[in-house]
Amino acid sequence: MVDLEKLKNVAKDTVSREDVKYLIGWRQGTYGFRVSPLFMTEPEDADKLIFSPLCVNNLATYLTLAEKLPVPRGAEPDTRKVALMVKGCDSRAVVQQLIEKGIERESVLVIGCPCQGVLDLEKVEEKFPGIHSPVDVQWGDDKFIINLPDGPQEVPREELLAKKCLNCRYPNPVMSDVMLWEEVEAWGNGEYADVKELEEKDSQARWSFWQDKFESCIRCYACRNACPMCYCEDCVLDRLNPQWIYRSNNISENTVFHLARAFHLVGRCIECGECERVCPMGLPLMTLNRKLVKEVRDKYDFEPGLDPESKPFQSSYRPDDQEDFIL
Amino acid sequence: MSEQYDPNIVAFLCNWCSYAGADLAGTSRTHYPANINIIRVMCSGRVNPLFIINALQQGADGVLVSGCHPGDCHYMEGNFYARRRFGLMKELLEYVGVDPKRFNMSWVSASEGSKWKDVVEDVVEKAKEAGPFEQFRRNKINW
Amino acid sequence: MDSKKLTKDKFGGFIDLLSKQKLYVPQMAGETLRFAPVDSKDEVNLVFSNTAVPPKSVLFPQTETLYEYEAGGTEMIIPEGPEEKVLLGVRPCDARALTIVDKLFSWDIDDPYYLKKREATTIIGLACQEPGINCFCTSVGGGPASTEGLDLLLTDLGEGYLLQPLTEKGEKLCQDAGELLVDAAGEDNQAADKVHQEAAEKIVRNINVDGIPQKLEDLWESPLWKKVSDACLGCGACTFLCPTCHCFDIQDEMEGFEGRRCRVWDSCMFKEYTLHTSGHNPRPTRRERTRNRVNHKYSYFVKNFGTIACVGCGRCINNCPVNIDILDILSQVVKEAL
Amino acid sequence: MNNKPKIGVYVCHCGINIAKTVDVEAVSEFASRLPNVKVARNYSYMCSDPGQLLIREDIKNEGLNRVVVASCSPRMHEMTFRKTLAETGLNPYYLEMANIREHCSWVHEDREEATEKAKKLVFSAVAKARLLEPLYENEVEVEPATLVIGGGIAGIQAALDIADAGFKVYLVEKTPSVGGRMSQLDKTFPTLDCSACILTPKMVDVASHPNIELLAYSEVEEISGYVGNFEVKVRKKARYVDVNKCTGCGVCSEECRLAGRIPSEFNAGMGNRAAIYLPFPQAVPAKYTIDPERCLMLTRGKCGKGPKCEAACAAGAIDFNQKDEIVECKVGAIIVATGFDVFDAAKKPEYGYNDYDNVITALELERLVSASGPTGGNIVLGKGEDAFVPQEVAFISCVGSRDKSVGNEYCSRVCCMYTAKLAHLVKEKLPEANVRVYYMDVRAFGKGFEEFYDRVRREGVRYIRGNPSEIFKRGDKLVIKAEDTLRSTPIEDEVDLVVLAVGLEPRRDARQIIDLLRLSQSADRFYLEAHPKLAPVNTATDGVFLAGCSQGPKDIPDTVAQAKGAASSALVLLSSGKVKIGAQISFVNEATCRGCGYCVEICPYGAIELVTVNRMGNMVQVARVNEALCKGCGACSAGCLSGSIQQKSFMDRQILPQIAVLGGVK
Amino acid sequence: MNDNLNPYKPEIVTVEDTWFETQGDRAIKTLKVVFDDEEKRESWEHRPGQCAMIGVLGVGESMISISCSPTEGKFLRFSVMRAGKVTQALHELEPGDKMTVRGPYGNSFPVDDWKGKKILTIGGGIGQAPLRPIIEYVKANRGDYEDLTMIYGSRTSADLCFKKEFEAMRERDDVNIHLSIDIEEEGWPHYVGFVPSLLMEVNPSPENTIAVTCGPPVMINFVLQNLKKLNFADEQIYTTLENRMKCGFGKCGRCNVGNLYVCKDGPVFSYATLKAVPEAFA
Ligand SMILES: Cc1cc2nc3c(=O)[nH]c(=O)nc-3n(C[C@H](O)[C@H](O)[C@H](O)COP(=O)(O)OP(=O)(O)OC[C@H]3O[C@@H](n4cnc5c(N)ncnc54)[C@H](O)[C@@H]3O)c2cc1C
Ligand SMILES: Cc1cc2nc3c(=O)[nH]c(=O)nc-3n(C[C@H](O)[C@H](O)[C@H](O)COP(=O)(O)OP(=O)(O)OC[C@H]3O[C@@H](n4cnc5c(N)ncnc54)[C@H](O)[C@@H]3O)c2cc1C
Ligand code: SF4
Ligand code: SF4
Ligand code: SF4
Ligand code: SF4
Ligand code: SF4
Ligand code: SF4
Repeated sequence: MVDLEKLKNVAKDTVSREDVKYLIGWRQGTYGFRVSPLFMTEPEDADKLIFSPLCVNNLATYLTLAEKLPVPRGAEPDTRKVALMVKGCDSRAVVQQLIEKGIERESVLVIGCPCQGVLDLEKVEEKFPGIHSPVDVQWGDDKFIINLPDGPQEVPREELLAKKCLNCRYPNPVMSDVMLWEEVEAWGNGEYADVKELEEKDSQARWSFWQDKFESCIRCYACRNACPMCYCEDCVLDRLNPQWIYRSNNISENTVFHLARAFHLVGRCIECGECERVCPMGLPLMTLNRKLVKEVRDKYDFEPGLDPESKPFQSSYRPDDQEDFIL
Repeated sequence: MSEQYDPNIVAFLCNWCSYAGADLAGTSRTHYPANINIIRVMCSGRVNPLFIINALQQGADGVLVSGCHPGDCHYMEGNFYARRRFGLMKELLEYVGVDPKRFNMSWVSASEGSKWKDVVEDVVEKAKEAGPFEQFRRNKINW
Repeated sequence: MDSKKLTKDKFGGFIDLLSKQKLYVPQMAGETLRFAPVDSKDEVNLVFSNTAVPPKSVLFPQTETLYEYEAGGTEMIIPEGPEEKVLLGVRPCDARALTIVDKLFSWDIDDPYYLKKREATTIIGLACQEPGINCFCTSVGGGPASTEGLDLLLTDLGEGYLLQPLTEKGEKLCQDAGELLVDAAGEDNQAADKVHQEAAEKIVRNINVDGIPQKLEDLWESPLWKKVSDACLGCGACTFLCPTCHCFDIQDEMEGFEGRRCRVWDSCMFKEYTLHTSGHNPRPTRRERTRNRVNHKYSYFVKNFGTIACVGCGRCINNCPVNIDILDILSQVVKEAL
Repeated sequence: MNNKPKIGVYVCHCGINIAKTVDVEAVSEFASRLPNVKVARNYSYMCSDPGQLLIREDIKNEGLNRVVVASCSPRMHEMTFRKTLAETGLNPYYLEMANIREHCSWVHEDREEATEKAKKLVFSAVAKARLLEPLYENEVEVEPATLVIGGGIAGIQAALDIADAGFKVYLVEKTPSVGGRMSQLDKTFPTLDCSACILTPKMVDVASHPNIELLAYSEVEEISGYVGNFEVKVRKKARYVDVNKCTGCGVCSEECRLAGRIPSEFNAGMGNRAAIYLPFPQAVPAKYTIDPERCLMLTRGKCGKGPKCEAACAAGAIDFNQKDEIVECKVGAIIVATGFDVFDAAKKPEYGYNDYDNVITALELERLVSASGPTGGNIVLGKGEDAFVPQEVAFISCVGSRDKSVGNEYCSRVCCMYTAKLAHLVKEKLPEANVRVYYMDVRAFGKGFEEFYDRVRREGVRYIRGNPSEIFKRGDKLVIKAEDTLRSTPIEDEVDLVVLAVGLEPRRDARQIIDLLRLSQSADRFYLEAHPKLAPVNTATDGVFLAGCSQGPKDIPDTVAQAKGAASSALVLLSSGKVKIGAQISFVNEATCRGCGYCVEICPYGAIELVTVNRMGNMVQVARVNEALCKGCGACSAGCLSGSIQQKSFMDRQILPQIAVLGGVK
Repeated sequence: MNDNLNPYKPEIVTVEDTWFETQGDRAIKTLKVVFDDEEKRESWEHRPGQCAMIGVLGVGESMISISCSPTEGKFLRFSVMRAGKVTQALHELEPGDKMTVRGPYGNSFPVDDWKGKKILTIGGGIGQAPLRPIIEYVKANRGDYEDLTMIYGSRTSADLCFKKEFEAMRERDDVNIHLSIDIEEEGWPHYVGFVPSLLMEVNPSPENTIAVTCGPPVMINFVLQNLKKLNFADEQIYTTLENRMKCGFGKCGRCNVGNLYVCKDGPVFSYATLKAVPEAFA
């Protein structure tokens, strides 16, 4: 069970360490059910830390998001560690970043938080609209306890569970330096109802489904920026020479953007759901990514972000990879 | 689809097997449809999967990637990478509703001039069935 | 002109009238609500909450062709002038935003693309009754029934709408509507005032903007900026969806031999926005970019145009995936500066 | 690239080969209107002297800086036209070809269709040509020396050939002596010459050859560099015997407290040796070695009241303080001749190799029948009182070969014949014995093989077609359970001795060499050659060659032939003194590379490594291509997500315009 | 729409002459162009320090300083360093080719206000491009100004822009030229070292002098510091700024430093103005 005391103590000790730059955790947001990442540098800040069903953000994104500023001549680059709180899914992002050398093992200190599934923000805001003051939410047995201003409410877990959590198979961090509390039992079975449902439709219906979505994309690239696996210094999709896609917003460029991004995530997407969560236009991006997650898992017997020693999927092959599609 | 429709296919061929196989088809004067337009690369492993989407975007009605049979790659492993990449690219395209007939991959060796002809005929036939590609073709309609 | 009243049974007829021009109303596109042209009149429905994408997307489209040309040619063809349009159901805050954007687009040199569309467009507002939880229009000079930037304001009175014509365009529309409308009675006006007032009272969030421009200037080097931007993902959702954000990029796009130069939305939260080709970036981190965003709205714009470039629609707060809350930032600014 | 592209397009008629189906006039007219095209011409034979002259003149007079030739396949004439360009001083890689013959005029009939397609192909070539960049072929010097790894017959032969040609050879052998498996054999099929008699002189030659530096009892530890310039580190293991002092007299071995108590590897366990030993009498170098894993001094620090060997050695050669030594050398080529291991018969438990003393492997029998073996060539089993001479002898062939259940699908190629050889030798030594061979097929494909097989059968060796299913003991006898598949009758055969014709397997430590040289394995786990037919001694790594059984099972003649092949391949490199490095190779944009190492993993040639660079004060990892190793396949660039590694002449930005054109731009 | 009032629509110009100022990866090429439209050729006016959006249809546009003075004739000159996509395309142009120009944009050096003063220009690398018009302007109106001193440096002698012109100017005795390179080179007769140090070496008197500097950001920073050391008043110092730009007239955002827009309020700024803007030296 969540042990906030322990979390705070660990956090205090961690940020007091000389070799730690800061600790990234979650804190209550400015209103309603929102949370915000907390970059903690002082032990006093520990009181702001929370771990609750609201902590949906995958903080691993920040490991690769930090801009590397030019280091003035003579100065030494800051190589202190970043401490990071992770849920199961988040930890897979860290592992995958390690696999592809996006970060170095010595540069992170992973604080594992076994997780019982987080809330779907949209659903909970719809169920309890118009709440201004920050709301505290806790896990109960198979339910969420929502401490509204006018008293606690209990909601069955399935009703409000985030989409990514409905089928989670790795609620426990797969890698950590400190594990904060006991592991929980996984509940997912790895089947994706949304993907399946779409697969069963005919080609025409699938296209109209996606056309509708891709057309409404505003190409803000929030999905890419929030993705812990999209961290190229200079994304090919932004590049001018060669210019793979134009910046104009239309079905052609938008579709190619999404297909290219989805493809770049083959064997890398760890299903943290951040892209879909942050999309202001509500595109069901996980329904796209999970298709490939599923293919890679079922047909190529590979899952990313589990073993830091493993070979990246995209730079490996097996002589007996499927080839029934080849003429 | 109208009778007139003549599909336009962009093909990426590896230099050592498939391109040579297509050359052999030529030296043997094997006739096949003219809808196929070949881009030569050194190895099927060179074919960036984004080329496929790009070709569709830029007006191709069908795409073909062809390389050496497994184990015969001039560079030993290139076609294995290609196979993995395109297997998944095909799944992806199919999933978003692109007709799978538009995207094909083949193994054609330097000695398989007649197989090359068969592949071309097959691919052209399939593209004809699929009809002109419009779904995310980049054209002025979108401007 | 005095207020008019449109009973709901005449609503269809009113829509018919508006449809003589190209009519835009909030509609679902994909998963979200945005202004889109009406295909079928039955779709028109004004009960929605505010659109995710502000109506700037119609007047300042995300992609806009500046001119077309042929490769190697010297002719530049500018697209045909804009059609006459009506935007129905615009929220007062979004309409106010247009007046802010107007200032920029007519600053010294007129931007013909925007201004001509603006001129050809009639904007019909709908007074808010259910403000969103992060609305704070009343703090920045607006309100749920603000009329700035509108040609006509509608207030839903239940059995019908109260129409307040605000400009010549609005008056003309009312005249054209003729029979469909009746003169509003005194109690109608009072009812509308009540609706407006009730709505205003529902707004919870607020900020005292007095002195903020100066405070921002004083806090230029404050550690505050690092703190409030640490969590920012640089995703740009806050700016793409802001009704007053107006930055764009210009790009050349080719299709074979035919090309066009077009402008597309851009965002100061993107790192490429200020990146020089040499690799030098005057705003190298999210700290500088966040600081620029807030300063632009609450300081620079005030200096250059005498008005805050924020209308309090709350979109940036609603859409920020990491809860970076402009009101929270501003209140910290106020606190720090004390 | 400062210059505006000025392209010349040359459309070839190829007599009527192209002109018959393609309207070449129309194509060149079309080309002349394409962007950046300065001149477009058509001509009857572009590849002819006047054709080439046309191009050269235009380059000179029109200031062309790119050339597109629309003709036959680039596989045919790319070299020709590159030369044409080079002759005018223009970089040869400013050439692009459009294949309008093999891919157009010869395969399409309709003239209009073919013409349209030819136009498209030309346009595509023009689109790419305008973005071509000059490339340069580099040459690197070749270090005139070769490393041979493995001192079996393959390694010995290769080393001798190269040394005889006048180049330095470093021959590294893991065991204390060269000779390999062949030195363990008694006679060799089908000619039955004595193995030692033909091998020993070669071993001696190796040791005394002025160009060969023999590094026995040594292992390669590190190899870096690339073709022509490998840097090698060899660990010379401590023998604890000063080879300069040791005279090879052998008193030490006789005195050793462990004399006769350690199974001898050379005798395949059939005989014993001491802790200080010479593997076999003819060993080269003829120097003793102390087995560090057995010697009491070395394992326990104490040997009775003092090491007896040390006391016995008059030359004072024993040195317990000797240390491993690292020898470094630079070589231009490497030959891998590490040979094979025999199949571990214990993996077929049904044959009872571990359970019964009188089930032995063929290699053990080789030692038994050898005059230099533990029994002096007498076929005697058991020791002392239990010693007996077998009367009923059975061979079982294909043990560990052609057997999916043990993971070896391949045929070991030598077992049939050495079985025949050994059967013959048994017959020769024990004329009364009954010898039979259980077999699946007999493969006697080589020169003189079938004749030899025939002869052995005529000598009375019985061949029974059937795969024994089980061997068990009944009283003193071993019982072989099998089915004679020719007669479809079950057999229970009582015998005294079972000889398992074990197959050949890759070295158990093959991985070590793979990692050192980035070799690949074929499905049978032997080292993979570059091409099974046309480059059977080459590997994917330039400058590394294979010889002998390390590449796959083979007999001695084949081994020697391949060793000579490998030697001559290495000599081609060494004697030319230079290697050309391809120009169309990959390069990395270090500013955008994210250091993920995908390309490193992908490259089949190990041509890419991650290096740390200083990016504005931050140390970051980026990929770097070793130009000498890259073969220009481009697989890396398709795998790079950030598009940072690109293959010259096949860059994304050069291919995308081709796609655009072929995609349907009018 | 009235095309002539469309500020986004450029004019077509023809390249009359081109030459390379420097070679290498980041070569600098000068393009001399004239308007195709005769009316425009006559009516075009610009002042030293202004810039223009120049471009190639199908590729894009870039803001480039007009590197000639209006006194030189009815043409425009641009000196372009190859950096990215557009500048690459500009480098491919040859005499007779067409390109696009719109502008002029930005403010200018108040050269007329400076009459009667000593002029000191301090440039580095491609930064000499906006300074060149001042020199030409002063040369054309030589009698109106006092001393004209030019300090200019680059990494190596091969990276010096407008080298031939300097040689020619040396013949005149009314221009003082000080050149420098960063790294020692054989046969280099002039100063070796960074421009700010050369400035100290030259040690100009602030009296009745206007100092104008342009170059890489680091150089500008040090030059400003050194000018202060030499007792130049803020009002005597001018510089030009550079920021990413797309429109050129204050619409597209991005080029602002604080509330100032480089394209409208700049690119020329007096140090007095800039000092008040914290972002300028961030
Ligand atoms: C029982 C039996 C009987 C046979 N009878 C015949 C016959 O009658 N006629 C015939 O033609 N063929 C016969 N053969 C086949 C013959 O033995 C081979 O063809 C021959 O030995 C192959 O030689 P090689 O040099 O490739 O390998 P090997 O003889 O195995 O030599 C390899 C050498 O490399 C050394 N080595 C291995 N790894 C390393 C390393 N990492 N570093 C340094 N050194 C290393 C080993 O110590 C060894 O000395 C028989 C084989 C067997 C098993
Ligand atoms: C006022 C001013 C005057 C300038 N004068 C000159 C000059 O005289 N000579 C010269 O060589 N360069 C000058 N520059 C810089 C020049 O504009 C850039 O080098 C050029 O835009 C790079 O464009 P690109 O298309 O080649 O680069 P890309 O990287 O392909 O394109 C990026 C786009 O970003 C913008 N951009 C990138 N870097 C800059 C930058 N440093 N400044 C402005 N916009 C940028 C441009 O819009 C450009 O099209 C000047 C810049 C400014 C602001
Ligand atoms: S976040 Fe949503 S709207 Fe933005 S680019 Fe991604 S999918 Fe499109
Ligand atoms: S989309 Fe691809 S290139 Fe772009 S950031 Fe993601 S992984 Fe990198
Ligand atoms: S929406 Fe939030 S995370 Fe995204 S750029 Fe704006 S402030 Fe940053
Ligand atoms: S700054 Fe935020 S609240 Fe203000 S107008 Fe823009 S989106 Fe709305
Ligand atoms: S794959 Fe690309 S990004 Fe990754 S290391 Fe190689 S070159 Fe760099
Ligand atoms: S082109 Fe091929 S050989 Fe060269 S570095 Fe890339 S993967 Fe290796």
